Amino acid sequence: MVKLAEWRGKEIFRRYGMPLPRGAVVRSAAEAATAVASGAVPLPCVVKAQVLAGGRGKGGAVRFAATAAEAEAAAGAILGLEFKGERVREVLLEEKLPIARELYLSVALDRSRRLPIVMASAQGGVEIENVDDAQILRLPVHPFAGLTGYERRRIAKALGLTGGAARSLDRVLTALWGIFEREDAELVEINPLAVVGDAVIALDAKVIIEDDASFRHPEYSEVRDDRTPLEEIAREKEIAFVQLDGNIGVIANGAGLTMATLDVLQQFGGRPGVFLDLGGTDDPNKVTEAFLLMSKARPAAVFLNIFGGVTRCDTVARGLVEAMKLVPPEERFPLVARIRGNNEDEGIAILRSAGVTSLHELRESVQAAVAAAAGGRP
Amino acid sequence: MVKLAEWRGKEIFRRYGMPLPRGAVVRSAAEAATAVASGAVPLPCVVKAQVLAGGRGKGGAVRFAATAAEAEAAAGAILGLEFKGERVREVLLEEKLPIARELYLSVALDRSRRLPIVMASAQGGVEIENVDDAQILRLPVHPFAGLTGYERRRIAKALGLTGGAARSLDRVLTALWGIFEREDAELVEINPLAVVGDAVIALDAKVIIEDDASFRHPEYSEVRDDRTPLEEIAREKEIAFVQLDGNIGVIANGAGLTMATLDVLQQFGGRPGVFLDLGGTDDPNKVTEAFLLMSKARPAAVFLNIFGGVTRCDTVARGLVEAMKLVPPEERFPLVARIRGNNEDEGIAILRSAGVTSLHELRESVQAAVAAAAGGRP
Amino acid sequence: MSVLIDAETRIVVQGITGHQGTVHTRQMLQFGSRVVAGTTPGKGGQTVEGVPVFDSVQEAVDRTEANTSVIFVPAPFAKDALLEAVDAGLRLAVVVTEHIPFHDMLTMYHYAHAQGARIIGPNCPGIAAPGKSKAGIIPNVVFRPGRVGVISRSGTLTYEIVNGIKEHGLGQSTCIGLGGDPVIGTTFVDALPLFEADPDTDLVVLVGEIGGTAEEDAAEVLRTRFSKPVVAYVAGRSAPPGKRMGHAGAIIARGKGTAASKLEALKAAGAEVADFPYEIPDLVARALAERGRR
Amino acid sequence: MSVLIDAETRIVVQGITGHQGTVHTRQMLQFGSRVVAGTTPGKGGQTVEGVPVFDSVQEAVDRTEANTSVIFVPAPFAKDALLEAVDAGLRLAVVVTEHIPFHDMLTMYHYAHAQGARIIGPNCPGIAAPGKSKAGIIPNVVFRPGRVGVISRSGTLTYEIVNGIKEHGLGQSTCIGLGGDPVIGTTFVDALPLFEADPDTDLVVLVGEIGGTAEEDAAEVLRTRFSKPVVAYVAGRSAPPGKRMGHAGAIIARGKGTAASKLEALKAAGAEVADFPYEIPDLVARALAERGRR
Repeated sequence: MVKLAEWRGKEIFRRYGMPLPRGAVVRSAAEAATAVASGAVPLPCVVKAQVLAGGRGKGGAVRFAATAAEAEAAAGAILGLEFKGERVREVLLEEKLPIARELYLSVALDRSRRLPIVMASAQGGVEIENVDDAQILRLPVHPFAGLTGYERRRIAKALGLTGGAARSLDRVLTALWGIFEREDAELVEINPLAVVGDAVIALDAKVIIEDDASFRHPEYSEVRDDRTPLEEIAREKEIAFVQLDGNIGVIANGAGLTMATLDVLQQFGGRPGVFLDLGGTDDPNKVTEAFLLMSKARPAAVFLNIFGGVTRCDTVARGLVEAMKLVPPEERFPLVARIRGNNEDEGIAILRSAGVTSLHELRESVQAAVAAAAGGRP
Repeated sequence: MVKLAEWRGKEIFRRYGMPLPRGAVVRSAAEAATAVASGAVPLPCVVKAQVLAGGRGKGGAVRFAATAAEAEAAAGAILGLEFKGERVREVLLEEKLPIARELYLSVALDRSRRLPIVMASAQGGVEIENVDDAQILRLPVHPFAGLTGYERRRIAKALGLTGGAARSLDRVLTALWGIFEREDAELVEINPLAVVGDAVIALDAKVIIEDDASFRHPEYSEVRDDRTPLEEIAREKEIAFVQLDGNIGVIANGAGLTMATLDVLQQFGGRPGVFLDLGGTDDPNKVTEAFLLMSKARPAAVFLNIFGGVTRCDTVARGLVEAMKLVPPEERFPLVARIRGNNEDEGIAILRSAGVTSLHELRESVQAAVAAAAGGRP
Repeated sequence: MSVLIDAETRIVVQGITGHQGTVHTRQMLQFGSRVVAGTTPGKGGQTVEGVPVFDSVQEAVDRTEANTSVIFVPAPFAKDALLEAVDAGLRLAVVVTEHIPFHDMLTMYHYAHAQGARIIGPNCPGIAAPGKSKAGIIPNVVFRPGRVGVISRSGTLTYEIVNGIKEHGLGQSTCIGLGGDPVIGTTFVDALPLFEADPDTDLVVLVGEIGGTAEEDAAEVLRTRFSKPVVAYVAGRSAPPGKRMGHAGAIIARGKGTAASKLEALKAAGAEVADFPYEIPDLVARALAERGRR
Repeated sequence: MSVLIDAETRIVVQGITGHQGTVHTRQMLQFGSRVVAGTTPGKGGQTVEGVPVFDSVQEAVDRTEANTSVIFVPAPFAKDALLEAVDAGLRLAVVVTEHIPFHDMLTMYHYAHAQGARIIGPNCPGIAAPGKSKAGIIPNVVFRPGRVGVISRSGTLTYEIVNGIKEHGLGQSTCIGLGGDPVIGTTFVDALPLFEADPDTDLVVLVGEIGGTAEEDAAEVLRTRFSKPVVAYVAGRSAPPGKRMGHAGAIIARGKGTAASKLEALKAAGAEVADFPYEIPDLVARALAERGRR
C-alpha cells in the first residue's frame, strides 16, 4: 500500500483534470516566499504540512497567511516539525477560497460486492466515520460499465448540486474514477470537496495505490512510507514484519496461522513483540532468513511455528540448526519450535538433538515459549 | 461511414504508436521535393495517390522514386489525376523498405457473434477475399477483456512471427485495438503489414469511422466522402438517397419497406433510379421534403410508398398535395402514391381528388408506376 | 400466454417527456399497455398522458414496480439509459432509439447479458402482443389477436406485413421487431425458441433483410430445434451486392448475406418462402390449414 | 460425490514449467488427481512429470479434454491466464498466484462470472477431495477421506486445521481454501450452498480471519439457508483494529470486520465457535455425534 501525501495526490488529480485550488509545494521558507511573490499562490493562502497522518488542522500543521511574509513564516515554522512521528519535508501553499459548503467524495473497493464503491456525502470536512449512515450515499460501480451518467446524477443529487456545480462535479467524478482505475488505486478520497461559487473544488487529496500493482507503476516506487532498516530488509525478502509492544518474537508462515499463533500466545499470557510472516511458503531458505532477521530484533524468546506443505520438515529443521550457528553469541535467544507437516517426527528429532525445544501441540509450544520469555528454560 | 484516406489513417496510426515507414504527405510537386531534400522522406521512396478507391498499384497511382527529382516528378504526375472518379489532392511519400514478407491484419465487427473480430493472415498484400479461408485466423475479442496476451500470441503464431517481430507486432496490435475502440472505428485494416528485418511495419492504413459515433468525433466531420449537392441535402435531412441506373424514383419509409418496394418494382419490369428512404418515420414534413428533393432528380415517374405509423394518412396526403403545388412545371412528374395505415381511406380520397393515382395494393401500385414511367398515364 | 410481454407487463418509458416518448406513450396506453411510469432526469414530478414521471429508473421501479423499459432517449445518452434500466433490475428493455454507435451497443448487449437482462433493438419497433400489451412503436391499427407469431428485422415493412395478415382475416400472437442495426440485443436465433415455447403461437412469419448472416443463423435453428411452420420473406433480392464493410466485411460473411444465400438456407430448413410481401398471408393461411389437417 | 471436483476432473496446470507449477503437479499426481495437461507459452511439446505441455489452453482442451485449470503463472500475467482459461471453455479455475492487483481480479471475476465460469482464489491453496482429486497446493499429508467439509480463507492455517481433523480420526469430504485477497472468486457465501447440496458432507468447518465482512455475510447464509452443523473459527482476535483502508474502508465495513463482530454473527447463526484452532476437532466430533443421535 502506497499512501501518497496530499501534494503528490494533487499532482495526479491535476493530470486527470480535477478542479483544484491554485497552489505550490515548497521545501523551504524562501521557496514559499517566492511562490507567493510570483503569483503562483494567491493571497490569502493556506499553508499545510505534507504528512500522511490525519488531524493536521487541530495539530497546528495547517496555518493561514494573508501576506507573503506570513506565508514565509508559516512555511518556515511548519517545515522541520515532527507531526505524529513524521518529519515535515514539504509544505503545500494554496489559495484560500470562499467555501460555501464542504462535501465528501471517495471511491474504494467493496469486498463483499466485489465492486468499486463511490461514497458521497453532503456532510464533508469531518471524518466520514462520524457521519450518520443515512447521510452517506454508497453507490457500487460496475467496472465494465464505468461511472455512468445516471450514477453521476444520483451523486449530484446526494450532494445537493445542480447547474454549474453539477457540471463541475462531473469533471471531478471523471477524474476520481479515472485515477481509481488507471492508477490502480485502493482509495481516492476528497475530503473536503468544497462548493465555491458555482463550482466544486478538491481541497484535499488522499490517494492510496495498491502495492500489488507496482509492476505497472514504477513511478510510485520512490514514494513509499519510511521504513526501519529491519522492515526494509524484510520487505525485500517478502516477509511481513510487524512490530508490536511485547517481548516474544513469532515466526510463522501464512497470515491466518500467524494470527492464530498470536491469539494463542496472548491467551497464555505471552506478549508478542516482533512477528514475521513468511507468507504461504515453507521454503527453508526463507525460514533461515526470517530466523536471522529475528535475531536482530533482540527478542526475549522466539516461537517458530511452521506448517510444512511442500518442503519436508527434516529439511526445514536442518536449515534452522545451520542458521542457529550463524547467530552471534550476544544475539542468541531461547527458541521454541513447532514444525508440522511431512516428516515431522524426523524434523523434531533433528531440532531436539541440537538442543531446541521442539513440540508437537500448539498449546504446549506456546506455553513453553511464554515460560522461556519469562526467563525459564524453554 | 467515414472512410479515411491512407494518410489520415496513418496520422491516427502514429498517435497510437503504430510502427510506420518514415514519410510525408504533400499537396504539390514542390512540397514533394522539399520533403525529400529535408530528409523527412528517405530515398528510395514510394509515391502514393491519396484516394479511397482500391487497386492503386495496378492503376498507376503508386510510383517509385530513387532521387529527389524523380519524387518531385512522380508527385507532380499523380497530383491532379482522376483515379476512378476521385481527384487526387494529396500524395503520400514514404521510404521504400526492404520487405521480407507481407501480412494481413484487421479488426472489424462480427455481427453474428456481437463481438469485434481480429483477422490475421500470413498471406498479405493481396485482397483478403482472395485468400483461402484456412489461411485466415478469425479471433473474436471480448470488449470487456480487450485484446489479451494469449490472443496476441495466437495472432503472432498465425502470422509466423517470433522474437523481435512478435514484440513489434504487440505494438501494432495495441494500436489496432486502441483505434478500433477509442476512435469508434468500423474497420481498421493493415494490408500489407510488412515484415522488415526484425520488425513489422504498417505499409497501408484503412480506417473507417462509424457515422453514428460522430457526436463523439467532431474531428472527422470535415473528412467525409465527396457528395453531390442532392446527396448533401438529403444527408442533412436524414434521408437516405441512393442513385441507381433506372428512371423510376422511389420514396418509401424504412429500409425494409424500401427494399421490398424495389424488389417488386423490378419484378414488374420497372427500373429504379433514385430512391429515398425516410427511415422509420412518417413525419409529413419529411415526406414533403423528400418529394421536393425527388423533383430535382428528374425521374420519369415516382412511386411513393409510405406506411403510416404515428401520423394519420390524411395528414400525410394533405402535405403531399401542398408540396405538389411547389414543384415548378418543368420538374413535374407522374406520381403513383400508396399510403397505408391509420385513416388510409381518407388519405387516398384526398390524393385522388388532387389527381394523384393512389392505390391500395402494392402490386397494382407498382404496375401503375411502371406504366407511367413508360409514358402511360399513371 | 404470449412472448416476453403480457397483460401484466408494467412499462416504464425512458425519455417520456420527449416528442416520441409522449406520442408513443399515448399509443401504448390506447393499445392497452400498462405504462406505469416514465423517466426524464430533472423532470420528476410531472405527468405525461397521466403517467407519473420520475428522475431515475430506480425511483420508477421503487414506486411503480415497473419491470420493462421502452427507451426513447437520444443516441448519445442511450447507453446510459440502458445501463440504468439494467441496474434498476429490469429484465427487458426495448430500445427504440436509432443511430446508437455499435461500440456502445456492444457494451450494452454484453452488460445486459451478463446481468441476465434482455434487450430488444436498438433502432427497432419493439414488441406487441395484441389484446395484451405493446412495448414499442408498431402502429396499433395493424394488429388483431390471433395465433401467428412475427419476428422481423424491419420497421415499416413489419407494419405492412402484420397489416396484411390482419387484412387476410388472421391475427397475431406476438410480434417482435428486432431492429436492423449491426448489433442487436435479440436476434432471430434468440427469439425463435421463445415462439417455439409459446403455446399461443401456431406459426411464425420471419421477415429478414439482406446483409449480415442473421437469416442463415436462423435457418440453422429452424433446421435443428424448431417444430412450428415458418413463412419467411427476405427483402432486398433486387439490390446489388452491398459493400458497406469492404473487404473485411466480405470475409466475415464469406458468401453469406445475399438474398439468395438467405432464401436458400431458409428453404433448406423447411420454411415456406414468399418472394414478395403480399404473398405472405396466403402462405400463412395455407400452412395453418395444413397444420390443422394433420 | 464431492464439491466442485471429483475423480473425473481433468486438470490443466497453467505455468506448469515454473518451479511451483512443477512441484505441485507432482504433488497433485501423487494425490491421485488427473493432471492431463500443462501450458507454458513457447514450451509446447515438452513434458513435466509425464504431463504434456501445450502453448495454449485451447490446445490443451482440444487435445486432452481438460475441464479445470490450476494457475501458477506470475501475477502480471495471471489475468491473461484466467481469461484464456475461461475463453477455452473451462468452468473452474483455481488461481494459486499471489499478489494479483485487485483491479485485475475485478475484471477476472466479473468476466468469468458473465461466462458462467467459477474462480477459486486468487492467492489460495485450492481445493481437495480426499481419495478423488486435488486442484491446488494443500499438502497431501493432511487429508483422509471422510465427511467433514472445510471452507477457509487461510492457507497454512487450513493445513493445520485439516490436519487436526485427520489426527482426531476424522476425515474430509472436500476442503476449499478460498484465499484471503480483497477480491476472491468464491466466497463463503458462494461455497456454502455447494456443501449444503453435497450428500457426502455431514458438517462444515468454516475458518475465517479478521477484516472484510465475509464471515458476517456467511452467517446470514447459515441463518437462512444452511441445514448442516457448522464449526467456525476466526483468526485474529488478539490483533489491534486494522486500518488498512483508512476512513473509507471503515465506513464500508461499518463496525463489521472485527473478530468480535464475526464471532457474534456466527454464533447467532447457530455455529459452534472455537476460540482456538486446537479446539476444532473436539467440537466437530461432538457435533457429528449429536447429529448422529438425532
